[in-house]
Amino acid sequence: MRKIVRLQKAAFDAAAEVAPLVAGLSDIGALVTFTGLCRDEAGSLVALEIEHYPGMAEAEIARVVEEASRRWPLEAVLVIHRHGEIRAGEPIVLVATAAKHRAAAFAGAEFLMDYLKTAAPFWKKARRSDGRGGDWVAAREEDEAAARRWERPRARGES
Amino acid sequence: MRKIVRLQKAAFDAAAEVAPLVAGLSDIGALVTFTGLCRDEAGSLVALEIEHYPGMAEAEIARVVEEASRRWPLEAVLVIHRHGEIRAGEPIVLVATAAKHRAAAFAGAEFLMDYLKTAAPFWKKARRSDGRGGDWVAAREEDEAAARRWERPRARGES
Amino acid sequence: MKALYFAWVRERVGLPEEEIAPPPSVTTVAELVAWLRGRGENYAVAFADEHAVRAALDRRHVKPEQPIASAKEIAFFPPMTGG
Amino acid sequence: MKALYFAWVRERVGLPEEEIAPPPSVTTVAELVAWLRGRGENYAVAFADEHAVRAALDRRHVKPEQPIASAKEIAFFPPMTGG
Repeated sequence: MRKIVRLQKAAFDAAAEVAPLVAGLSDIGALVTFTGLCRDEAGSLVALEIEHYPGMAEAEIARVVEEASRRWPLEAVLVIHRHGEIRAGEPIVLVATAAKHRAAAFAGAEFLMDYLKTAAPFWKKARRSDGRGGDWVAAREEDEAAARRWERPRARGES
Repeated sequence: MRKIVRLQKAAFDAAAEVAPLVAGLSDIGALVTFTGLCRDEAGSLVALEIEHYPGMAEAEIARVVEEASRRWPLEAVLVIHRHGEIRAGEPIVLVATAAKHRAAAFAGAEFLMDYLKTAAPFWKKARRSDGRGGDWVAAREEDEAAARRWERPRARGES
Repeated sequence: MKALYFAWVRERVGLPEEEIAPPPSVTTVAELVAWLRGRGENYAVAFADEHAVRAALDRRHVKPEQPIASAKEIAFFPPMTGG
Repeated sequence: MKALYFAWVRERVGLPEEEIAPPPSVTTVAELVAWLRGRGENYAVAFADEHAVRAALDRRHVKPEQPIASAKEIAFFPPMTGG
């Protein structure tokens, strides 16, 4: 399986990142990409400051990618996660999965996102447009629930 | 909801198509794209010839996009489907969905693909590398099953 | 009314489309298929397997029991394989 | 061993990291948290809610009952909000 994993401060161009992931692979029928973006929350949010745990962040992402490739027949996986300051409208995370059939590509991408949300050591602090000091973004119970659904013995599209 | 739907013979560049879909939308947290590609089936397939029912294809896609936007809070939807000759490795279909949160974007994209596969009037004929006359690609029971799962009263991420 | 044929239905019938004028006794899609089958060997082969051919009336998917009523266009085709 | 603090745990403790030397009686993550709480008001505030703080031992997520054993690095942080 082809694999690209990167943490970085810099913004990224999703298309430019995905192209080399699948270049030359001619037996792929499905390519799913997920881009997570910094919402401006109806104009109230200026930027996010993303803190991470260097070393552990890379290790957790590698572990989750490994687990995804065990569960589904993926031909290529990409994860790029930014840290540092991210302004409203900018991309935060990019996940891409390629497989022969779409069920595996979709399931792999959702699985990766659900685990990145709940297991990868990143924390977001919001900078508000009203000048208020930053508040730490609270974890969402929906994200925990989304991650828990993969604990069932077998999921759709799983081989 | 922003909406782009197109049928065409020409190849497309996924990135160039998706950029205007979300340009200027700053309260989107999730962008999912699905690209369906023509697999070379381990070198045995040269190209697909895709036949469609002009008029009905557009109408069915519009109906499915409408249904997706009723089920999930989508901010933008794109569907591009090619017809005519498509060589191995080339893209056939592009679906993109944007939403505030990822559950809606993922579910919307999967729903659109499952219905395009089973309800949009397109038919694929394979051209093989061994020179054999084209065979019509058979419908997959997995695709029918994938479409049926949306018949349940409510699905994950549905609002 | 206009009849359209796609994919291998088109190949077996030997025509992409034609004008047809079924008798008034033909009121449903299934009856129209039975009537077409009697029009020649090519139709008999194309519609041999009732479950293999789908139909659309005025560009909407329909079941065999659907009344034709005043539809202007009927299309016959195999299960779809788009996407 | 080295202790790391992230996000609001770091802000409340007032340090990103430090060397700590808990007594031998501290054998689990939960016991280490209790011991840290006794080190000062800043720690008491940071670890006030037991359920709000997660821990990693040598960069792997662990539960409070996990033995510390010979771990070289322990990290404390709120529930993650990446992705």
